[in-house]
Amino acid sequence: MLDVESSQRVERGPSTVPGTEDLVINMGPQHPSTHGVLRVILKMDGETVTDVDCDIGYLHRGTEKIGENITYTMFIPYTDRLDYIAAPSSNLAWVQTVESLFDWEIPPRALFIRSMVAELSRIASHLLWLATHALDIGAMTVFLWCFREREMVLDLFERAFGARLTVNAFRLGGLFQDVPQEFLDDTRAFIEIFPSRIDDYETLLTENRIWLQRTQGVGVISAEDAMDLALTGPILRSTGVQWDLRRAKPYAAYPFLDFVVPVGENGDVYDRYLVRVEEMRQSTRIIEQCLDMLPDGPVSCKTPRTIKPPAGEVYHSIENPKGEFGFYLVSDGTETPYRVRIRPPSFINLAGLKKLSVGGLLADVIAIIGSIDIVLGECDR
Amino acid sequence: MIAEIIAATLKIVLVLGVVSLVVAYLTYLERKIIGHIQMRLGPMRVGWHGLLQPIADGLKLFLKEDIIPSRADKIVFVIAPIMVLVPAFVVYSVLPFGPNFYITQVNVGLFLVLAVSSLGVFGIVMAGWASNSKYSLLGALRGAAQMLSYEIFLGFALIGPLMLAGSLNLQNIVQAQSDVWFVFYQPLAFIVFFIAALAETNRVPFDLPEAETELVAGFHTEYSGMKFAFFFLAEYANIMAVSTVGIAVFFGGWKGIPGIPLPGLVWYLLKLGAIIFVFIWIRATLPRYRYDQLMRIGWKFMFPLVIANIFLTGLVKLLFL
Amino acid sequence: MGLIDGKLSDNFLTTKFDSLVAWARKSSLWPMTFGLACCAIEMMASGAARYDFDRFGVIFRATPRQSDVIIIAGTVTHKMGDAILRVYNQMPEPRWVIAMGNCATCGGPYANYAVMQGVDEIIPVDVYVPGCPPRPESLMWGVMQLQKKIEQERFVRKSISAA
Amino acid sequence: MELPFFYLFSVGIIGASILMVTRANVIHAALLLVLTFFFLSGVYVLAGAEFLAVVQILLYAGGIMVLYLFSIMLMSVDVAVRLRQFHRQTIFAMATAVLLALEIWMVLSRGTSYPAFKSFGWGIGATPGNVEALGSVLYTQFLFPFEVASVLLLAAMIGAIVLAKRTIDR
Amino acid sequence: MADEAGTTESNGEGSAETEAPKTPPGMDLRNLVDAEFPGAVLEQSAYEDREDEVTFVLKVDYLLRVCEYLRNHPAASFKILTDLTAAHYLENEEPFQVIYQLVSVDHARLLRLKMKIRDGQEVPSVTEIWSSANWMEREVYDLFGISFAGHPDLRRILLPEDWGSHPFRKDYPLEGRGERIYSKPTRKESGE
Repeated sequence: MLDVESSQRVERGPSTVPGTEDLVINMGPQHPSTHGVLRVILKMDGETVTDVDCDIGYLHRGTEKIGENITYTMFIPYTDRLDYIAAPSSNLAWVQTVESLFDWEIPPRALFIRSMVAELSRIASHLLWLATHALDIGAMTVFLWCFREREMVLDLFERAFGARLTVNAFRLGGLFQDVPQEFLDDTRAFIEIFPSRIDDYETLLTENRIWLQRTQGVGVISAEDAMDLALTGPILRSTGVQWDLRRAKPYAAYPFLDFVVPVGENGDVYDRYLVRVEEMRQSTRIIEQCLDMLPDGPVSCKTPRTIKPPAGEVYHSIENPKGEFGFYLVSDGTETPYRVRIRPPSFINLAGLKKLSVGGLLADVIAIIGSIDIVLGECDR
Repeated sequence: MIAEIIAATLKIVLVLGVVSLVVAYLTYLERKIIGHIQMRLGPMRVGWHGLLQPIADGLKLFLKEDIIPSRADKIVFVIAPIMVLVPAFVVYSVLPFGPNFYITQVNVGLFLVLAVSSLGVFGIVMAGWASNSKYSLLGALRGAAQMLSYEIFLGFALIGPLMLAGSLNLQNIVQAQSDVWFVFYQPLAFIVFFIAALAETNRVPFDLPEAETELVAGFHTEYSGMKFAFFFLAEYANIMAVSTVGIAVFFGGWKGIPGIPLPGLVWYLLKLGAIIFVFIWIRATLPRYRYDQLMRIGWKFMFPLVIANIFLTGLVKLLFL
Repeated sequence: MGLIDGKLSDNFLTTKFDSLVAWARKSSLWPMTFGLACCAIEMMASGAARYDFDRFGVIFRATPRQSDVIIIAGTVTHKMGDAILRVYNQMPEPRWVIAMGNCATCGGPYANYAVMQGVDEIIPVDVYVPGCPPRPESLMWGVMQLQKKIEQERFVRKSISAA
Repeated sequence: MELPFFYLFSVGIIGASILMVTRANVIHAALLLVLTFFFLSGVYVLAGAEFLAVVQILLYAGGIMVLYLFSIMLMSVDVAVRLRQFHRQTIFAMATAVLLALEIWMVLSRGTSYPAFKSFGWGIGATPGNVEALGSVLYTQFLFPFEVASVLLLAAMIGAIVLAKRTIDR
Repeated sequence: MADEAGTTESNGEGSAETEAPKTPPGMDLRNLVDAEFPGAVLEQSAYEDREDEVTFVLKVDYLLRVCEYLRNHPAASFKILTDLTAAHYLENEEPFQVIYQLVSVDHARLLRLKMKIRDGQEVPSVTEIWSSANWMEREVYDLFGISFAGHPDLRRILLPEDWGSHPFRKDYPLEGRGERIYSKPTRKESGE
């Protein structure tokens, strides 16, 4: 949209001499390619970006504060609305954090279903990312194709948990109820089709000359800088660092699963694209293994009626599609948490935008924001 | 004398009426074709298969509040859409639609087309500057640089075929292709012409002046209602005009394939449909170029190419004809 | 057109004209892409292949100057309120507002210091679509409700209360 | 039939020119200059020089003026508007104007009998607007001046690139 | 409340020490820091003796030196500051805790640093050591009102510039409706 100051004179420096000074461009908080309510203030010299400042918080809903006032179970639906693109992943992070305060034995069937649903949500998230990223660069058809497959994933969620987007998938101690057999059948059908659909997207993009020119060598970051900025997820992996919490700190059923952590080389927008596309393929593999290995049995352990964890503090994080998504949780032994801190991958990755985009062009900033893959719900919390 | 004027007026009204209607339906066609490429249906509810959609859109835009931003330069802001639309329609005065279906013939016809269409950029520049918004200004700057550069390639690409035809009159050029279409003699020129045409009409992959995801709506960000409709109409009128020029110069205009007896106008419409389909197809398929890449392609790749093409054509003509 | 707006009495011509205007307006509702939170994702899904808003002539425009309806899709915070008001003021008349989802309707689950309890605190809302987030079908229903509402609007005729 | 148009265009040229030099806003001035070019090309058409008319629009209006606008838009117009517009150069300007008027009067009074005109091949005039004739004259009779002009333009272009490049490197 | 949390933790740790002779987790790091900066670590704890929950409570004066040391020492190599937050314990004498969550990719381990500070006490900024601290310190400043000395650009980040209070403090009500009455947009950021 129109930026907030859209009907104002082009801003100039204090100089009164006519000349070419830096142009200040204000994108957002409602701009088609800031993916929500992000506001980016760009200083530009012609088309070259000289400074970037992000103004966030337009979706600050005080989720952490709410979490300190309600019970552990009641907070699960709020986690849906953090990373609403991959809601089950957020659910998983929360339930595992709370469970880590106890010494419950989560039944294996629940673990496998959790991993499977988390991977499905990774696919859903990456599809949305690919759709919007391609749309930002101007490829319109990829957007609609990705949404076609995303709808299939959302149908699966609906079949298992009764909702499309904010699924409220997991409960403390396991699942609310077992997933229906049709869900498993449909998931199998989906993962049979899906790899060929990834091929379709790749046909449109991977070797497309325009796509290559727009993404290769754009927004380059080194591994050292990426770690300095605490960038996680596909951005860190695109620089060649093999850091995936599913591997480094395995949770749910990941210790039993065989998958590859794809890494890039150059740390540019194109490598992030390749890493994410490969992650979708790996997710398909993981889901297939989960389906094959899925044990029978209960889906929830015995949990007390009121959840009152012992006092103490834990930090637990999982590999969300966007990066390290974690909770720092302080319990004071009552029914409500004392302090809930969400470790937001989008927030921290977005802080790297300045480093990534200064010196590039306006169109590059768009591509870079797309490649960071932010979701404002979890960025602003 | 008076009869002439009346006849000319009738022709103008007829052509303009038909062109406006066709242009309006181009938007419908675009939505339908892109819809089907993207596995959806496109407009369905407004009229049979959405056939009344452009009319509803136009009527709605006509009845919409017409905002002139308070900090805009009012005169320039109002003139800008007219400056875009008028050249887009004036071009049709010399375009050949059929053997006897044209408004007038000028012996510098093709040159006139280029000259008039080069004026369209003024509207864009004026719109962008007068809106007094940064997105509009950036869109206008991009538009000016892009259209100015690509106009040169467009013009140079046409020189090859012109040398073969030996005339600037569009009807003569069409007549010169009685045996073989020039696209077979001048494939290089046609490729450059087509790319330049995409850029001239601000179409994907060169839709930088109105890149939705970067500049909101580019130079027409601040325009609403009827004025916006003018920009919209002009864009599609330009597509049709540039396609018509392409057909006339490279595809034998209204001349058909020998042996199939169809009127010239039908042949013309068939070819027009095909070219416009390619325009829309490209829009549905390709991402957008970046500004510096656009310039690099133009000046470092296409410009030498057209110069080489002219040189080659001259050489061949000198040696063999 | 300002001269005859809402001044004429009901007769064959004016009713036909008004229904033509209403038909044009309801058939070509261009919403502004105004995604705020979770609902924005469902709004995007509504525009995508399966639900295909284009069937109704609904295409998303990026600039408020060229849009007819603004779909407030998501939680409205106080910080965002300023921007929403500005965007709304930039839209040309006639304009409509759809409040999509519980957050835009009444604040939803976020009853706290940062969140505005419904977008109707700052701009007038025509259609409320419930859900958290509403399914694309619900949003479609909301658009159809709005179309019904537009059908009954009067353009050159006097308003009912004045008549 | 042609006379009213001639007067229309002439009044247009004069009016637009006067408006152009009196505008404080550079963008308005530039747009008025474009309008002047339009009327001028109208006069060319009336004089039978269709080719020249088209070139006038294509190069001056469609090309050079767009570049002008382009560079003007990058500058602060607001500041320029506030600058003082008329300077104390009235006497100098008047002298120049008188000289120019004298020159025009001489040309008009002597007409085509003026020796300088004789050297041009007025054969083109026989078939007005004929591109072929123009081309053949340009490449035979006036080949040398044409080539000199080309070389000059090339040198200027290279010079411009070198100058621009140096500022970028710095 | 916080005291409760603190005491139960240290109790747990103490009992673990007395019952089993095994060393508590994180001892290697503790020794590393103690050797270089004796007295920098005030407390050490870990929830249920888990390797990933090792927490050092640091003295404020030592923060920068310890952080730099932990980042650069090859045996620690905490290259990533993954999270920086705060917590408010209303009844404590030092009511605020600033919490740093470090990650070492090389050793695949986590470490939590903690500082207890008084209300209004400034904390040295770690932005020089980890760039990622920039936004997170701004966030803590925004929501808790803790200032960081030496931060390059300490502004509010999530809430509007003119908010005036710090909602994550425990004495701030959850439903603050009416506290900030909707006002006309301010344009100071536009440079006008």
